Amino acid sequence: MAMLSFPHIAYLIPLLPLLGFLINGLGRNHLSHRAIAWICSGVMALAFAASGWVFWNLPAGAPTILTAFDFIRVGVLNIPFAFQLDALSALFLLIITGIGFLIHVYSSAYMHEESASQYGRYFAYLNLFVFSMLLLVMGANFVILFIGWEGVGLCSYLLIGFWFRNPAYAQAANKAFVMNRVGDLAFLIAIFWLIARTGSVNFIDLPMALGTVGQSAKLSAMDITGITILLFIGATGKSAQIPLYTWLPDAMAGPTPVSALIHAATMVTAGIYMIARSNLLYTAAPLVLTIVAVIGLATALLAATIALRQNDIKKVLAYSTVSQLGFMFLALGSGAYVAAVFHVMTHAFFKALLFLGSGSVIHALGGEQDIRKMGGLKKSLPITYWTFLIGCLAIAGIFPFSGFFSKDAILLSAFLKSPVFYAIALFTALLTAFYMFRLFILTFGGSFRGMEEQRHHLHESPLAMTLPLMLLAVLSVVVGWIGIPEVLMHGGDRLAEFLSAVIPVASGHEVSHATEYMLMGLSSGLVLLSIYVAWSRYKQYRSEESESSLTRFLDNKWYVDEAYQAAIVQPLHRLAGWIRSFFEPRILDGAVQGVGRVVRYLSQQIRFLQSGQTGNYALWMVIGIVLILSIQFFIRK
Amino acid sequence: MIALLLVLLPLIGGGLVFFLPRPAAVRPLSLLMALSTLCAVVLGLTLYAGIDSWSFDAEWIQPLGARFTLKGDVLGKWMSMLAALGSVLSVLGSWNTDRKKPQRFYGLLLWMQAGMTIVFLSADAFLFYFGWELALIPAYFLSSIWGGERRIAVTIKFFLYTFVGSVLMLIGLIYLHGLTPDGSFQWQAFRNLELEESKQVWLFWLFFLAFAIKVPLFPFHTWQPDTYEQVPTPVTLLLSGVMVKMGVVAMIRWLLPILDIGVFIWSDVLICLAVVGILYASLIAIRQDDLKRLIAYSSIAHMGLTVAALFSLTGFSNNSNVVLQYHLIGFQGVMLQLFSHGVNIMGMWLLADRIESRFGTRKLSELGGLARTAPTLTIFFVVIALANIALPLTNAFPGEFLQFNAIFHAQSPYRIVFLIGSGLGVILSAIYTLNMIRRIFYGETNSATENGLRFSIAEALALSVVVGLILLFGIYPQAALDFTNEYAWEYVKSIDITRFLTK
Amino acid sequence: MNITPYIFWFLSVMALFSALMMVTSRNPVYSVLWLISTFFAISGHYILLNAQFLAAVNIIVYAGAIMVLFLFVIMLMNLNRETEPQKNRWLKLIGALAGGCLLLVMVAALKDAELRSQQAMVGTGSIGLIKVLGKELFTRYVVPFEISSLLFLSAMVGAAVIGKKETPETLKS
Amino acid sequence: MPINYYLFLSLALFSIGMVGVLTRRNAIIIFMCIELMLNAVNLLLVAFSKMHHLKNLAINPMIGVDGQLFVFFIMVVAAAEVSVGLAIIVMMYRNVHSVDIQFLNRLKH
Repeated sequence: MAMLSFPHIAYLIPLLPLLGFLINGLGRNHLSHRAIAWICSGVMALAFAASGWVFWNLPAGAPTILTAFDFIRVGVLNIPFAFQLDALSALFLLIITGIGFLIHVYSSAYMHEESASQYGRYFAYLNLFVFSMLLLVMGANFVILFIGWEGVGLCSYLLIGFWFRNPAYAQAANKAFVMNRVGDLAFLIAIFWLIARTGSVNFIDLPMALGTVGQSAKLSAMDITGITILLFIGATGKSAQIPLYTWLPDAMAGPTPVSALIHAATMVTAGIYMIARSNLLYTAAPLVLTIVAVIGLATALLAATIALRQNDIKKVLAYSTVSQLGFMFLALGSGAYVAAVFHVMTHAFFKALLFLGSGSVIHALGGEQDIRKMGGLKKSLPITYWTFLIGCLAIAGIFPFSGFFSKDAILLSAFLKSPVFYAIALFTALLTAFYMFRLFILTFGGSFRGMEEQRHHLHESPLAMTLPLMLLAVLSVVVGWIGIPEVLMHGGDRLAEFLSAVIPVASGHEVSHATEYMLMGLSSGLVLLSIYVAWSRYKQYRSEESESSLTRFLDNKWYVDEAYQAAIVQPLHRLAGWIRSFFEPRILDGAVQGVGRVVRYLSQQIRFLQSGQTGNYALWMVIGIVLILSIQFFIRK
Repeated sequence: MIALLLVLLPLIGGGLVFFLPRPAAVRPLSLLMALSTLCAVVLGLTLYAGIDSWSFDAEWIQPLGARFTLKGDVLGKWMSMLAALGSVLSVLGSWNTDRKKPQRFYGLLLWMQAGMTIVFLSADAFLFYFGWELALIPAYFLSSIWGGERRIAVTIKFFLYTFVGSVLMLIGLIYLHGLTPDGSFQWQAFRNLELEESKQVWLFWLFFLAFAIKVPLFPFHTWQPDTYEQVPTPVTLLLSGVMVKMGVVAMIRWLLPILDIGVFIWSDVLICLAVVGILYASLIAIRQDDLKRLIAYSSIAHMGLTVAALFSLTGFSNNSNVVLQYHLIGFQGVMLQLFSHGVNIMGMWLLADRIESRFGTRKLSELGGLARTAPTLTIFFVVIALANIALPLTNAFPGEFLQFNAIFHAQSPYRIVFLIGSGLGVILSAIYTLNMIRRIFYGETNSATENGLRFSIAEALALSVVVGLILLFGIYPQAALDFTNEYAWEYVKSIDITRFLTK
Repeated sequence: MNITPYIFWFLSVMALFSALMMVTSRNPVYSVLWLISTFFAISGHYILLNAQFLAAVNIIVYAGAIMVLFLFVIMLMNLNRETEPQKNRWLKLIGALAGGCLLLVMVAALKDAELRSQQAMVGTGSIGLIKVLGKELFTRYVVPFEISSLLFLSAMVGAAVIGKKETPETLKS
Repeated sequence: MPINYYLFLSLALFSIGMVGVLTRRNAIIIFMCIELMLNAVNLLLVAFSKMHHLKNLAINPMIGVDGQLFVFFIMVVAAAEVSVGLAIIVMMYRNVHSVDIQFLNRLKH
C-alpha cells in the first residue's frame, strides 16, 4: 500500500484525529462513554504510531515536501496545501501525538462524570485540536501554519469555554481568542509582507529570499526586521508573552487535561516552533533577536513573581508556564534555537505531568483548587505525589532530570548573549524552584486542611489517570538525556545534531569548559538552596496574611489586567457605546433623517399656501401670471 | 439562451406564484422555480458554458437606443449562481413560516431575484438600471407589507435612500449615453468613451454614490441596519446576501472599467472610507444587543473590506507584470469573497430568523444557554459565525487573505495605514462575534431558552448547503479561483490605466 | 364729424363704470344689475363693430338668460341682503394690487406693440352679419356646432343631477 | 378705431373681473366676475376679427369670421358652464347654507 509507506503515511497523522473528531462530533449522541474514549484514544495511538514511523524513516538532509493540493494559486502567488517533514516537524509530531495520546487516555477517566454527549463533545474538540496542531507543525508554508495556528486558537477557545454555563469561563474563552487574534493580525501582516517581497510563503524558499543561495536577496534589512517583529508579535499572542500573556492564566477555566495539553505542552509552544521554523530570518535580524530575548526574559521574571503568590494550583502552573515560555523566548533571542526547542520538549513532558498531577489532586478533592485547603495528600495519593515530585524536580532543573539539561542550555545561551541576561534568568530559575516547591509542599506536605467530607473521599485516581502520570514521569526524567551538553558527554547533544538540517549549528561563541562547569554548579547549587528555603518556609503551614505593598502588588498580578482594562478595553467599550448611541443615530442617521426633516419642514411651510381657499389659489395664480409676464416681456429682452 | 432563461424563469415563475389561487401550492411552486433557476445556472456552468448560451441580444426600446443585452461573463455567472442559491435558501428557510398572502410574498421574492439577475448579467446600461430598480421595488413591497412594527418609516427610508442613489446614477448614465457616438447604452460603447479626466472626476460620484449606498459603504449605510431589522428575514437574506453584492458588481462592471481615472483619483478617499467603515461598523456591532442589527453591521464591515480591496486594484502598472499580478490576486479575493460573504451572511440570516421565530426575541440579553438546549443550532451558528469572521478553512479566509494582499499593494502612500486599519477589523470582528456567541449560547438558560429548538428538514437542508459551501471553498478555494482566474486576469489588465500615460 | 368715437368712449366708460360697480356693490342683486349694464355696453361695442349677430346673442343669452338665472338663484337664496362676509382687508388689498399689477404689466407690455397702428373696422364689414355667420356655422363649423348641442345636453343633465335634493334615501341608493 | 383702444378696454375689464374674483367671497359674485372676464375676451376677439378683416380684405373677404364664431362658441360654453356652476352653488348653499368660498376649503385636506 503506497499510502502506508513513507512519506505518504504522513497524511494519516492529521487525518486520524480529524476522523476521530468527525465520528465523535457527529455521533456524540449515539456513542457510549467507552466507545468515545476508545475511538479518540485509538486514533491518537495510531497517529502516534504513524508519527513514529515518519520519525524513523526521516531522511537526513533536505526536507520532504508532501503537496496535497493547491490551496491558493493566483498568478505569482502559489500556496500549496503541503506538509513539510523534517527533523523539527517530526520532533513536534512525536511530542504532540505522544502527549496527546496520554492526555486522551487521562481525560477518558477525568471527564467521566460528564454526560455522554458532553463527553463526546469534549473528545471531539480535543481531537480537532490535535488535528489543528498537527497542521501547524506539518505545514510547509506560513499559510498552512497559520491555518493550524488559528485552528488551535479556536479549539482552545472551545475547550476553555467547555463548561460554558459559567459566564466567567465563557468570558475567559473570549479573552483567549481575542488576545490571540491580536497576535494573529501581526502574523498575517507579516505573511502579507513576505508575499509582497518574495511572492512565496514556503519555508523552503526562505533561504532563497535571503539571498543565501547565490542570488541577490529579495528581502532588505528593513523587511526582515519588520517581518520578524510582526511574526514575534504573533508569537507573543499564542505563546503568552508580554504584552499578550494575560489570557493564559484565565484559560485555566478549561478542564485540567486541556490545560495540560493545550496551555502547557503544545499550543502555547507554537510561537517557539514558528520562530524556530523561521530561524533563518531571525538570525538575519539581530535587533529583533535582542527584543525577543528581552521580552522573553521580562515575561519569565514577571510571571515567576506572580506565581509566588498564587493560591490556585492551576494558576501557579499557568504562571509557571508563562515563565517557562519566557525562558524559551530568551533562548530564541539568544540565538539558541535548539535550546528553545529542547526546552519546549522537556517542558512539554514535565508541565503536562504537573498539570495532570494537579488534575489528579483536584479530582481527588472533588474540584478543590485552592492549595491553602490542601496539604498532606502524600499518603492518600502516593502515585500522584511521586510523579508530581519528579515534575517539580524537573522544572526546578535538578540533575539528572530533563529540565536540568534544557534550562542549562538556555542559561548558557543567555550567558553568551549577556551576563546581565544570565543573572536575571538565573534569578528567575531560583524563583521557579521556590514557587514550585511552595506549591508542592503546600499540596502534599503537612496535614490536610480541607473539609472533613473531602478527607473521607480522598482516593488515588484510577489507572487511566495514573498510567499517563507514570509514563510522563519517566519521560520527564529521561527526555533530557538526548541533549546532554558536550562538556558532560562527548556527542551527547544528539538533539542539535538531529535538528542541524533545519537549524544550522551556530558557531562562534565558545566558552571554556571551566566556565560551563561553573555556571552549571552555580545554578544547581542555588536552586537546591532555593528549594531548601521553600521547604523550611512552608513545611509548617502558616497563612500568608502578612500584607505588604509588594505582596499586594504581586497578589494583584502587577495590576496588568486592570491596566489593560482601563487603557484599552474600557475606552474601546466607551467609544463603541458612544458611536452606537450617539454618533450613529444622531450624527450620521441624523443627517439622513435631517434631510427628510428639512424637506418636511419646508413642505409644512409651503403647505400654508395650500390653504384650501380657492381665492388664495387664484391670487397666487395671478401673481404667477404677473411674474411670468414680467419676465417674458421685460427681463428676457 | 441560458442567460435569458435565468431572467425569465424567476420573472414568469414569480408571476405564476403571484396569481396562484391556492396558498398551499405556493411554497412548492416557488421552490421549484428557484431550484430550476439554480439548475439552469449549473447547466450553464457545465454543459452549456459557451459564450453563445450566455449571451442574448434583442431590440428593446429603439428610440432610446436601449437594447436587451445579457452577457454572462464569469462575474455574471458567478453572481447569478449566488442569486439563484439565495432564492432557494430563502424559500427553504421560510418553509415552515406561515405568512399572510404567501402568493404575493413569494411572487415578489422571485421577481426580486429576476431583477438582481438582470443586474448581474446585463451589458446594457439601460437594462442594468432597469434591473437595479426592478430588484428594489419588490423589496419595497415586501418590507412595507410583511415587515416589523416600524416597517413603514424604515421602508420609506430604505427606498428613498437607495432611490436617490439610483437617480444620480441615471443622470450619469444618460450623460454617458449622450456622449456615445451612436446613442447607445451598451457597455462596450461606454467603455470606448475613454473620457478625459476633468469629466471623470465628477461623473465618478454620480455612479459611486448609487453603488456605495447599495453596498452600503460608510457613511451611507444608515438605512441598512434599520431595514434588515424590520424586513422579514427571507427578504433580508436576499437583500444582504445578494442585493448588496449588486453594489460591488456594479462597481466592478460599470465603475472601474468605464471611469477608471476617476476611480484612481478618488481611490485614497474611497479606501479610507471603506476602512473607517470597517472599524466603525465593527465597533457598533460590539455594543449591539439586537441580533439582526449586529449581523447587519458585521455585513457592513465585511463589505467594507471588499470595497477597500477592490479600490486598491486601480492604478498604473507601467506595464509591469508584477503589479498586475498583485492586482490579480486582490481581484480574485474580491470575486471569491463576493460569493463567500453571500453564502455566510445568508446562513447567518437563516439562523437569526429561526432564533427569532422560536424564542420570540432578537435581544442577545434575553437569550442565553442555548448551547445546552439547542446543540445543533449551536454547531451551525458557531460554524457560520466563525466563517463570517474568516477563520481559516472556512470560505471567507482565502477571500479575505487575498483582499488584504490587495490592500497591501494599493498604490497609495497610506496603504500600511489602510492595511492595519482593516486588520484591526479582524480583531474587532472576533470580539463581536464571540460576544454574540457567548451571549446567545453560553451561560444559563432562561425561561425563553429553556426549551431548545429543532430544525425542520427544509431548514436543516438549507443550513447544510451553507455549511457545505463554507467548507468546500474553505478547504479547496482553488475550485473557485480556477473558475474566475481567466476573467480576473483580463479584467485587471483592462482596468490598468497606464495606457492613459502613453496617450 | 364722426360720431363713432363719441359712441365708443361713451360705451367704454359705461362698461368700465358698470364693471367697477358690479365688483364693488355689496348687494348681489345690484351686482347682477350692474353686470347686465356692462353687457349692454359690450353689446353696444359689438354693434359698433358691426357684429350684429353677436350683439344680439350677447343680449339675449347673457343679459337675458344667464343673468336672469343669476338673479333667480340669488333671490332663491335670499341673498339680496348685504350679508356677504367681508374678506380680510389685507387680502382685499393684495387682490386688488395683484389685479392692478396684471393690468399694468399687460398695458406696459402691449403699449409698444406693433399692432398699435392697426385699426379695427368700425361700422362696416359684412362678417358680423347673421347671414354670413350662419352660413359659416352650418357649413364649416357644423360639427362643433352640433357638438355644442351635446355640451348643452350634458350641462342640462348635470345641472339637474347636481341640483337634485339629496335626501338620505337617494344617498343610500 | 385703433385696435389699441379695444385692447386696453378689454384689459381693463378683464382686470376688473380679476380683482373681483380675488377680493370677493360670495361665490355668485365671483362667478359673475368670471363672466365679465369672458366678455372682456369676447370683445377683444371681435375687435381683432374686425382688425384682420380690415387688413386682409383684399385677399380674403371672409377673413375674421372665425373670430366671431369663436365668440359664439365661448358664449355657448359660458351658458353651459353657468347652468352647471349655478347648480353647484345651489347645492352648496343647501349643504352649508352659505355661498362663502371660505367654507369651501376642502382642497386643503
